[in-house]
Amino acid sequence: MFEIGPLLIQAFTYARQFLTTLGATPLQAVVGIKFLQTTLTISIILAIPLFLVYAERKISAFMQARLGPMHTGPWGLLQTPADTIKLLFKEDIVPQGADRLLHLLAVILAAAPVFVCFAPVPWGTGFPLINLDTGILFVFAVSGVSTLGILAAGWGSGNKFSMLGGLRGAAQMVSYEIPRALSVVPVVLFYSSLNLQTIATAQMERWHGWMPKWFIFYPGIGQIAFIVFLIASVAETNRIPFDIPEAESELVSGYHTEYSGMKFAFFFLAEYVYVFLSSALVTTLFLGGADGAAFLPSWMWFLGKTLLIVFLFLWFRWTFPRLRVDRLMQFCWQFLLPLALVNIVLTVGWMMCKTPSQDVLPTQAAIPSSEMHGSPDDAGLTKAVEK
Amino acid sequence: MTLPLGIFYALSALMIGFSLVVVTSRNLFRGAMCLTASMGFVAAFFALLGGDFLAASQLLIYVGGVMVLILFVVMFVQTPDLFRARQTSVRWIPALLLAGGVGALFIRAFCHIESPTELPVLQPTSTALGHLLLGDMAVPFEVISLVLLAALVGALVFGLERES
Amino acid sequence: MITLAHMLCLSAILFSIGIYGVLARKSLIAILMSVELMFNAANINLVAFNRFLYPDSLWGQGLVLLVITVAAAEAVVGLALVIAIYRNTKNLNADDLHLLHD
Amino acid sequence: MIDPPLLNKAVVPASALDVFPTQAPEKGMFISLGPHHPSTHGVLRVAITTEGEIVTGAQPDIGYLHRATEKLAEKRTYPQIIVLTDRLDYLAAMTNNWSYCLAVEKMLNVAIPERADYLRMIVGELQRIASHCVFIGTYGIDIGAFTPFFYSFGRERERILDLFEELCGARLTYNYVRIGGVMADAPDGWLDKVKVFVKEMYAAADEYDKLLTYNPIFTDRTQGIGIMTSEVAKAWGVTGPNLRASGERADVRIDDPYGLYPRVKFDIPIGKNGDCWERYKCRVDEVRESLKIIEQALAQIQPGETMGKVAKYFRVPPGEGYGHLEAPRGDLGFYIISDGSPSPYRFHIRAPSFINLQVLQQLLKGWKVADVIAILGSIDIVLGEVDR
Repeated sequence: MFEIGPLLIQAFTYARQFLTTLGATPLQAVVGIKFLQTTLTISIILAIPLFLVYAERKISAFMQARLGPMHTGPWGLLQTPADTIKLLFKEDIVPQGADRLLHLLAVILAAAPVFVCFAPVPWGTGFPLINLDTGILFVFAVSGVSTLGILAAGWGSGNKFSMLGGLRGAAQMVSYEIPRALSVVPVVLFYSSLNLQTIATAQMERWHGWMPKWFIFYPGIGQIAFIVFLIASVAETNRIPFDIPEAESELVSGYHTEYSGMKFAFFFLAEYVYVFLSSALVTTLFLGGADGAAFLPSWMWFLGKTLLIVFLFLWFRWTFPRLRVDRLMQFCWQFLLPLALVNIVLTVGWMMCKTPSQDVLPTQAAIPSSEMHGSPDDAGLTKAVEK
Repeated sequence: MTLPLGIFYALSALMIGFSLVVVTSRNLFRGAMCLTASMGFVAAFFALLGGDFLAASQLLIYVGGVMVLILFVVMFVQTPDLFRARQTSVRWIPALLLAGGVGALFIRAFCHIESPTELPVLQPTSTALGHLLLGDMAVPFEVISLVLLAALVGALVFGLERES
Repeated sequence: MITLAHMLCLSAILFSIGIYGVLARKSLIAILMSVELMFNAANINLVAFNRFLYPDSLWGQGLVLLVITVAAAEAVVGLALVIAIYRNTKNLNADDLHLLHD
Repeated sequence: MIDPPLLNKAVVPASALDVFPTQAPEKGMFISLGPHHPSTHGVLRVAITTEGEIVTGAQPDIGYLHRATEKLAEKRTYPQIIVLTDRLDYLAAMTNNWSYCLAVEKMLNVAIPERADYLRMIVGELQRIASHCVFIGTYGIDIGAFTPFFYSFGRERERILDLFEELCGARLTYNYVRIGGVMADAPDGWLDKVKVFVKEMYAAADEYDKLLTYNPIFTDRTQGIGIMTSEVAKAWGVTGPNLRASGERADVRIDDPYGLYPRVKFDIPIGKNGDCWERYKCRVDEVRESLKIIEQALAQIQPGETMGKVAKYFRVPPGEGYGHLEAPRGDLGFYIISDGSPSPYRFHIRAPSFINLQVLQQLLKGWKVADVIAILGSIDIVLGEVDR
């Protein structure tokens, strides 16, 4: 039906021609368009936590035999905007012994990378902001930067206990990055490309007609990779059962207890955008991104699957108790990591037996040619840069 | 002054600024943070010069891994007096002269290097890099894993607290 | 247009800042950080040579990957040493660490 | 006039001040947990000294909720004191009233009509279920699971409080049990409502098992943690579910039966190795036992008198008396010295939480910092009773 992807591409090409008629050099036009696309995507991403916070409160309420916010607006719909405005007016306290600049920088470091990670994620046909060849690696690299935000928050709060909380939080995130990255290796091996767009489109085929060839349906390797990636993502976003910040505040104050007002709201916002990003990655890698029957536009398929995975994240939060700190680390190093490594071996075994004669690695000639069928102005960008 | 050159000058000015702060700042944590920023700009330069896989791995390994490690150690070691004491040893003037001399020598040598003007279009490098690493550079690739193993064991040996 | 000379001058400046850092800083960690700076300067040079002089092969970038790995390994061992020294002598002043045995 | 034994001259051990850690030991770290802290069940401060990850010393600091109940009682007549006993263990007011009335009735040796005793037993067991529901909910939150709280505290306990409100008009401070009987007979249809509730409560107890008791992360956090052997428990005078979880078969309802407990059959859930999980499991099983007791009481209850022959203003013959019963948290006793006047000369409460809390000093030593909350929660103390 109303497939928005191609419409957007047309709109952007007209805008580019319009800019060139205004006398901008082709490069400036392309950069302008990219800027426009980025603001559009970031505005969508900023709207999502508003919805997610409301969804979490409602879903957790129904799980707990209560109603959740009902008073602000019909069925409590205006609850999140009301909270945001309230947080806006809250006084912004910086602890006395703290390093003022670092206190602020920590929030930026924790929140900003998450938005950058959305660039290579394909929302639907013709939608990705930039068709990045090193898609998934770029996402892991940039999301690694938010660990620094937690360390800076711990150190920037001035008191010894939030520093300890920061250290533990960062240690958890760093150690869960490894199984998370390793669990993606089978997917990359299978579709022999890091580019999220290629991975998503490669999962569009069907097994004998009806069964979608999503990676999760591959027996054995698909399910293991999916589970390891999901668990590691829950740990990366610091949510129960892996939430060090709350667990720390039980005893030693967590790293974001010294924050108030808008800064605290940003930590909160970053967590929800990070949850949405992780579920978007799960959809792209394991559930075939925007692949779905024709009666729904592709981006709606993508959004539906992602929200399903987000529901999983919310569900985990309200059913599981919290793991103890050292058990949590032990779980990562002695269970998740070996499982991910075994899964890689299984995948290679699967690929070997699938194509016994031909060398597993595609020969030199078979390197996919560089022209992507993503948004055409990508190629334009590289040519323009060289002029 | 085309756009790419403008970008180049802006990035390099920022990077040099952050690196100077790393070397001169009194507060170790601020130094470590500025080192992270300068490494981020190095990743930007890799991207500018066509190494997209390289930029991502620089961010992943350096900024996500090594810098977190350095920040960990800085937080362990933050003794109050370390902050206030003069950060540079008494012989900072000869060091400045030596560094300046070496820098000037390099720059004079590099200024007149002519480089080809028309260059091929930037290609995505991850697949080609993969073939290179596992094809011609297979031996160094394996040796590196031994180096990493040795580093891991070494770090554990030094790091573990032994009641000697 | 960005030329090879631009890149090499930039990495030369970065390298000299690294040298100054190693020679002039008192605290061990600061010295370690300056060494990291020098590693990065070398990496920029490698990528620049690969891009301008041998654009069709990728040996430069392959070497940079190896350099990054070695630098990470070196940083790990260096920091472990720093922690061990700090635990025994409680100060990280490079000038005071001239005794081979206490 | 009897000159009272020298009871209340507290002997402050000379070394009490240094027993109390206030600054960090040279190697470890000092954490002051509380007094207003998300998971210390009220205003309790525990000064914890740790060495690295292991707790080396824990000193509970109490007195933040002290209201001098025992001194107040000396200025009030016996029936007026019932109101004070509601506020001791504010999660189990019924059993407080009952225990106090037992003590006074023993001194007055007045006969209690049978229906009153049955009503007391039903109401006492309902109160035990309500108190254990609070424990199950808050212990879930301590370990990090938020949802069981809304089921046990939010749903089951609310139904019990509604039953109590229908019975005696109050939800928390009932003073339904009076000296010589109960305040009023159960309104008609009330007993059937209790019957309906008891049937549904069985299903709820099984639901807690599914939600928390056999949850792998919960068992991983609580099994084998905070182990209290029966010798340690007896040495510190611990009573109630904490003692039974360590393998001791000690229950006032069996050792020193009161009311009509001999007429009902029920067994006592006993644990083996006394860790946090066993203490939790014993309380969940006790809920089922209480349901059995209520069922049998509902079957045996006959219509009749609900108030014995007690004058409105009575004087207790001089002497001392002690009455105790099995409160949800342990052996709750009231010791009264009367000098013949309408108000007691000396009124002392043997509060189980106060005594169970002391075992923390030994129990917390040697465990990890992350386990402190789990162990503290499993002891299930109520500060109203501790500080009196």
